[in-house]
Amino acid sequence: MGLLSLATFFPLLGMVLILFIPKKNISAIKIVALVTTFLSLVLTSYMWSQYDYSLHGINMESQFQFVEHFSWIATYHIEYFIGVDGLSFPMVWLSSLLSFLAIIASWNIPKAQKGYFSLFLLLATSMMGVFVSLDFFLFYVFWEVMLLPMYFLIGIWGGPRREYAAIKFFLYTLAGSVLMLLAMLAFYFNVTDPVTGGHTFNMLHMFDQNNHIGLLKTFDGRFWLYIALFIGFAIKVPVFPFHTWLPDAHVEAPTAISVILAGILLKMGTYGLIRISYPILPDIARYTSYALAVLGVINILYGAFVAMAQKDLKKLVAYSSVSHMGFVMLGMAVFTEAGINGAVFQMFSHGIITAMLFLLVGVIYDRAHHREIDGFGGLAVSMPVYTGIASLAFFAALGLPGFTGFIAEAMVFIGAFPVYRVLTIIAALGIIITAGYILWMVQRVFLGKLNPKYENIGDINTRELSMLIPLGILTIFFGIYPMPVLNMMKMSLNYLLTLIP
Amino acid sequence: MIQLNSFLIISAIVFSLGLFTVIYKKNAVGILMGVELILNSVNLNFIAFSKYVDVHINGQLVAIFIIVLAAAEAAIALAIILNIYRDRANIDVTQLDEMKH
Amino acid sequence: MEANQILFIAIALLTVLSAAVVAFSNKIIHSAFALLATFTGFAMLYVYLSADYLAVTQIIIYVGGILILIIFGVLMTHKIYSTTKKTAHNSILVSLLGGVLAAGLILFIISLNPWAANIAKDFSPTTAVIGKEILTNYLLPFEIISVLLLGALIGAIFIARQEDKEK
Amino acid sequence: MIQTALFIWLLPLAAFTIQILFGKRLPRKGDWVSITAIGISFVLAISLLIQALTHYDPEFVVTASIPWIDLGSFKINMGIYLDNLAIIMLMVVTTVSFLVHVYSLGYMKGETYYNRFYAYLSLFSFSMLGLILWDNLFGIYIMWELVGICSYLLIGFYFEKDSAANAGKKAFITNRVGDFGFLIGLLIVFTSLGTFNLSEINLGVSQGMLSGGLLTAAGILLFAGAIGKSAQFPLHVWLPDAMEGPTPVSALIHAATMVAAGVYLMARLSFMLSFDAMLVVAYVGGFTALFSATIAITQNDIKRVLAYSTISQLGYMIMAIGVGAYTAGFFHLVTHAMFKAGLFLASGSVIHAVHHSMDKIGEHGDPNDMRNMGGFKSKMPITYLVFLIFSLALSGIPFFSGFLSKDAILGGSLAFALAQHNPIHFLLPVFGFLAAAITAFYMFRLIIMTFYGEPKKPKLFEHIHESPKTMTIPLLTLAFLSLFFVYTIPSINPTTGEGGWFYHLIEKPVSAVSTQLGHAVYQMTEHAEHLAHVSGLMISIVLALAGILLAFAFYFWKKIDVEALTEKIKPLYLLSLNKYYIDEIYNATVIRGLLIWNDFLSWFDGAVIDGLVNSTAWIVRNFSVLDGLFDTYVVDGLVNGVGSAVSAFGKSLRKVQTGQIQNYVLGAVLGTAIIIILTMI
Repeated sequence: MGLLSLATFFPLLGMVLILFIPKKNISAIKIVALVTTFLSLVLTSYMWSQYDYSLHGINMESQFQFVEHFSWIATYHIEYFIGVDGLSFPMVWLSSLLSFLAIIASWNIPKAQKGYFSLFLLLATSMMGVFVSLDFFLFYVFWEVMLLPMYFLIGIWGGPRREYAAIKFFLYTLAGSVLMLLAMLAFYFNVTDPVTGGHTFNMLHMFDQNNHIGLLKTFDGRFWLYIALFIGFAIKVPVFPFHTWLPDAHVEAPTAISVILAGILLKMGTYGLIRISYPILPDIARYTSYALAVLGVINILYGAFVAMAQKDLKKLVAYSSVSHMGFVMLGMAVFTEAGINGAVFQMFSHGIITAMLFLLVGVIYDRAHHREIDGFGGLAVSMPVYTGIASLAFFAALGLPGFTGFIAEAMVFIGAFPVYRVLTIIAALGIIITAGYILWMVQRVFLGKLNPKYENIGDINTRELSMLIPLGILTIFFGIYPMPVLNMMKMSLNYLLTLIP
Repeated sequence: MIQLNSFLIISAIVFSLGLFTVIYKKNAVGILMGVELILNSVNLNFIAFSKYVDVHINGQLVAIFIIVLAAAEAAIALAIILNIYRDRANIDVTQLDEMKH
Repeated sequence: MEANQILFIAIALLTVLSAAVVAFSNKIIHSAFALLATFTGFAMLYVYLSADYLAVTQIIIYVGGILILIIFGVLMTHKIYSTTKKTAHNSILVSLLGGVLAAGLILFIISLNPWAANIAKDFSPTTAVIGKEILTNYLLPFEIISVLLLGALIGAIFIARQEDKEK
Repeated sequence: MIQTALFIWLLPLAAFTIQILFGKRLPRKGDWVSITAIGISFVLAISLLIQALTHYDPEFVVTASIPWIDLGSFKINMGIYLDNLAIIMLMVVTTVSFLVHVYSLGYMKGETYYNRFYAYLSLFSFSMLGLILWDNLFGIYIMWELVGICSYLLIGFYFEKDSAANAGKKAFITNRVGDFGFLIGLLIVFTSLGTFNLSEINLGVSQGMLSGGLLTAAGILLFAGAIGKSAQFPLHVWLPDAMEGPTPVSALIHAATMVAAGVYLMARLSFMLSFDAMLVVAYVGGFTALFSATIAITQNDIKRVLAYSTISQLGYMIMAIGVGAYTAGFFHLVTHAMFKAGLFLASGSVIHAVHHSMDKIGEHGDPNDMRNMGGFKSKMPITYLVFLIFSLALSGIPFFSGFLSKDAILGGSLAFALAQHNPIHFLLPVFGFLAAAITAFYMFRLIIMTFYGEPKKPKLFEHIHESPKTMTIPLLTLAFLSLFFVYTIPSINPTTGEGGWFYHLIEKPVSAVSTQLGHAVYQMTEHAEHLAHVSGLMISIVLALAGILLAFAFYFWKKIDVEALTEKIKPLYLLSLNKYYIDEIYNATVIRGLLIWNDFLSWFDGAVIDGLVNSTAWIVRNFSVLDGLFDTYVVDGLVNGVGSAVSAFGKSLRKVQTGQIQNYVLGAVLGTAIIIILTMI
């Protein structure tokens, strides 16, 4: 039971423990949940200290770290094969951090705490699993397992239209994962395992082009498989036409769940593309790069424009996520060092920033029980500390220098400009519109006359602060000196670029 | 000499007359008579064949059995007819149709 | 051969016509008596077929037994007023159809008869042979028929009894 | 050297962090923390200046850099680039910032968020100093945006007032539009030269790696950043609204430092400006100078007048850079920083006094409005004196610093026009001289309306009194710095700054573009320059005096009836009063257009895409309903049909059982007959 498996399955252990605790004993349940996610975080942090920055580990098992490789279902060549490298480790660490913070955020969940926390821990494990698994089948299992708790968490503990949102989310992602299943099977049958000669689910074998036979040899076959995989991942990102589930899911999900949904789940789409689609079908990746760049730019502008028109604060933040994920797509599509490193760094930084944003929205929602932007006003007077933290988070989302957001966006621009000049200029327009909708929202919510209703609204309490401070520190620290994370990423990603023709 | 066919013709005619009587007569006893005619024509056939074709006289033996049977049958039939008559004061076969659908 | 031939034809005509009377007469009593003529006709035919024992049994059982029964039946079952009221028979056409159809078929089959040209064997008394046959080859049918007769008798008595029904 | 520069830079940041975290709990709300920090920086800056003066070498440069982001082929190093230009800018920023900090002690006393004000001031100083010190464009861009956010925070300081919050937002977004241009320019430079470092860029451009149309585009786009920050023509709308912020802020940010950042950037990048780019810069500068001067004439709010005058003066500096008068432009930046900051602080003390007296008499009016002032000369002697000095400097009257720098610019533009074979370029000096005249006119209109004549509101007038010491001392120091000899120390000649230390230290850098093209952008013969300079001198003095006389005629001696004149040129007057309706145009087109577009997209998102998703769900649901119907009627129907057919058939068969036994016999006979016939055939 290696370190990585321990970290991944610790929350699951927590879940099992919780199932034994009687329903009424709520505090015990919370403590167990908190401890297990905290230990998982400690483990991943310890792993970060042990991390060897020289290994790139994209397609060579030796180059991966904390590898565990056992045969799971021998008859179908399915292996329990997990490991991390520069691409996945930042996200693993981030998901353990956000799970821990989300547990604190869901401290006063009104009903069915036992069900909530056990489902949450299941979600935490499956999230981690997606980022660590290197066997396509295992990846798919974790991918699907993640869906189930999300559905219930939104469906039961959500807002007024929760059923609609939950079902829409579930069916949308499921449709995507069906396509992914097809692609997985196609790969399974069209890749020969160099060792045994039979089929294989092992991703690393899939990456090796000369293991490809049959369908994977023809251009059309490869193209349509790429498209199928792309749609499966695109729904998760979400890419422009497939994004309508996101605002509904976010608006209806409880605070902690939107933190996880926006912080981690959105990154799985782009992570999947980089981890699976790029190495297996590099020529197609190159072939469709312009389309991906265009979609990215659309995402940026479309997300920003629609965000500006939103009345609901959480929907605004949701659309801002769509816009920021657009940067990731643009960065990914250009295959330059600055671009792809910028994209993955943006995934990491957006995870932190959007988590802060949703926690902030949660804070107001707990107090005012509504999220209309125009319903607030002049909160800066009655909630000074909260306004301070909120403006810090919103400026980070704005892409202000000194925060990780800026570094990521700048790198994406620098990477994308030489390749698609006009697209980057159009994308750069995004920073103006982002500034527009964020500042307009800040003005309507925080500045101006104090809304008499919120005269004595309590300022942010220590519990909420304990969640926001670490994230704030992370954003600023990595904003000023991003190298610890970038060092890790650049080894893997620069090596990945050598694979793309 | 008298050929077999003539006997067959006679029994055929009497057989059809017997059959005709069974269908034609409404009176139960009439039907009984018809049946008797049929049986007799059959006997005639048997005996004719035992005379002209059969080396042995099996035909006549069967005829004997038929005659015995005919007697028994007539007795039973008349007993039934009497009962019906006692019940319904007439023995018109067309009215004995309780076995209708 | 003429005398024999003529006699045979006469006997044949007697049986057939009396059978026709049985069939077509409206009064049941007339047909009962016509039946007597038919049975005796058959007996005579059996003589032609050298079936002497049978001719006699025919006369005894049919004429002596069955005919009497039928006549009793006729007399006991019809009241004066009942026979005149309803037509005593079904539609003649349908019945004729049945009879003519049967006759046609049988005559057609007879025409195919391969043994038409056989000549008759000479006369020989058959009673002894019959007696031997009954007690040897036909012993089983003989026993069965006797049991059957017994059953029939008991049945007839049982069905026709009068007294305990009233009780 | 580098350590001192680092200290100067990081001290305000330290003050900011302390202030933000513990501001409330510190004694006197921690204002002393910021003041000491900026004070030390001020002293260090002076020491740097002294060192530069001792070196007295125009080529004096000290740099140091450390790797920041290193992604294999893509590297960004961060470092300090300290040359005379930077040292003087440091000097300017720290002095004005220090004086504003001291001034705010008095002005901001008793404000609710007193500590937060000082925190923002320190943050601003930090980012402004950073902008000066960084050695690469990427770093400058970072500081550029930080300065923008500080101006947002400071403008929106009285955030309870919607107008202030709006002004802050407007400022930031307009700056962001400028930054967009800056970013694209930055990207062009990086993609073609592979580096952000200024000296490497200089090298790259001179080697011709970035040339022709792309170079011009890069130059213009980087200038777009300057337009946004220094409030030049298209993006100037935010500066007048920025007056919503407290006056010390306006003085520091919107007069001296931040708005000068654009000019500083252009100065830094003048080596890479191709000729066309220079032309664009010159014309934008010139036009802005004249354009905003015309608006300033009709404004009634003191701070609005000063704001438009700032835009006009910035136009001058940008034009100077554009026409190649590099040293003159930068010189004007320095002098302007001093007297414009002074002007704002002086107007601040006037407003402060009016505000207090209004509180006393319980009248609610706009303290900035000049119309209810008048005759303050007797009540506020020091403020009046200082105000007079600054106005004279600004109008370009000899013996004052403004004259030296503005005259140099006008001379430069004249020389530029003369050197060009195309007469159209004479437009630039015409812009310049006209603006100079109008500047003099509106400055003295302001002085007359506030200080001379009889008080328009006697009740208000009684309670006016001189501002406290903490406010007047900075004013006096700034007044001293506006005198001419401060800048021409070695030579006393009041007519030109040539002999001064300033002209010696600041040399026009060799233009990389010219070396690349193999010929100087334009030759300026010695004689032509001298001629232009002398004639420029004469014209500017005449025009300034004319402006002043006109102002007195209009407002003091009331020779010309002002109301009648405004009636006659009513449309022109209204046009100028309402700032050529530019704000309204922007709102109508850009902002409302954007909002409509957003609502459309949001509707599109909801109706069309969601509609698609929901309609597929609807179709599937209805299909299943149809499927159900088909199932019950067709399939079941079939089964039931068979059943009923059989029973119907059975019923018809029943009739055969008539009960007539004879029929059955007949049936049997017919049956056998048929069978026999069939076998026979």
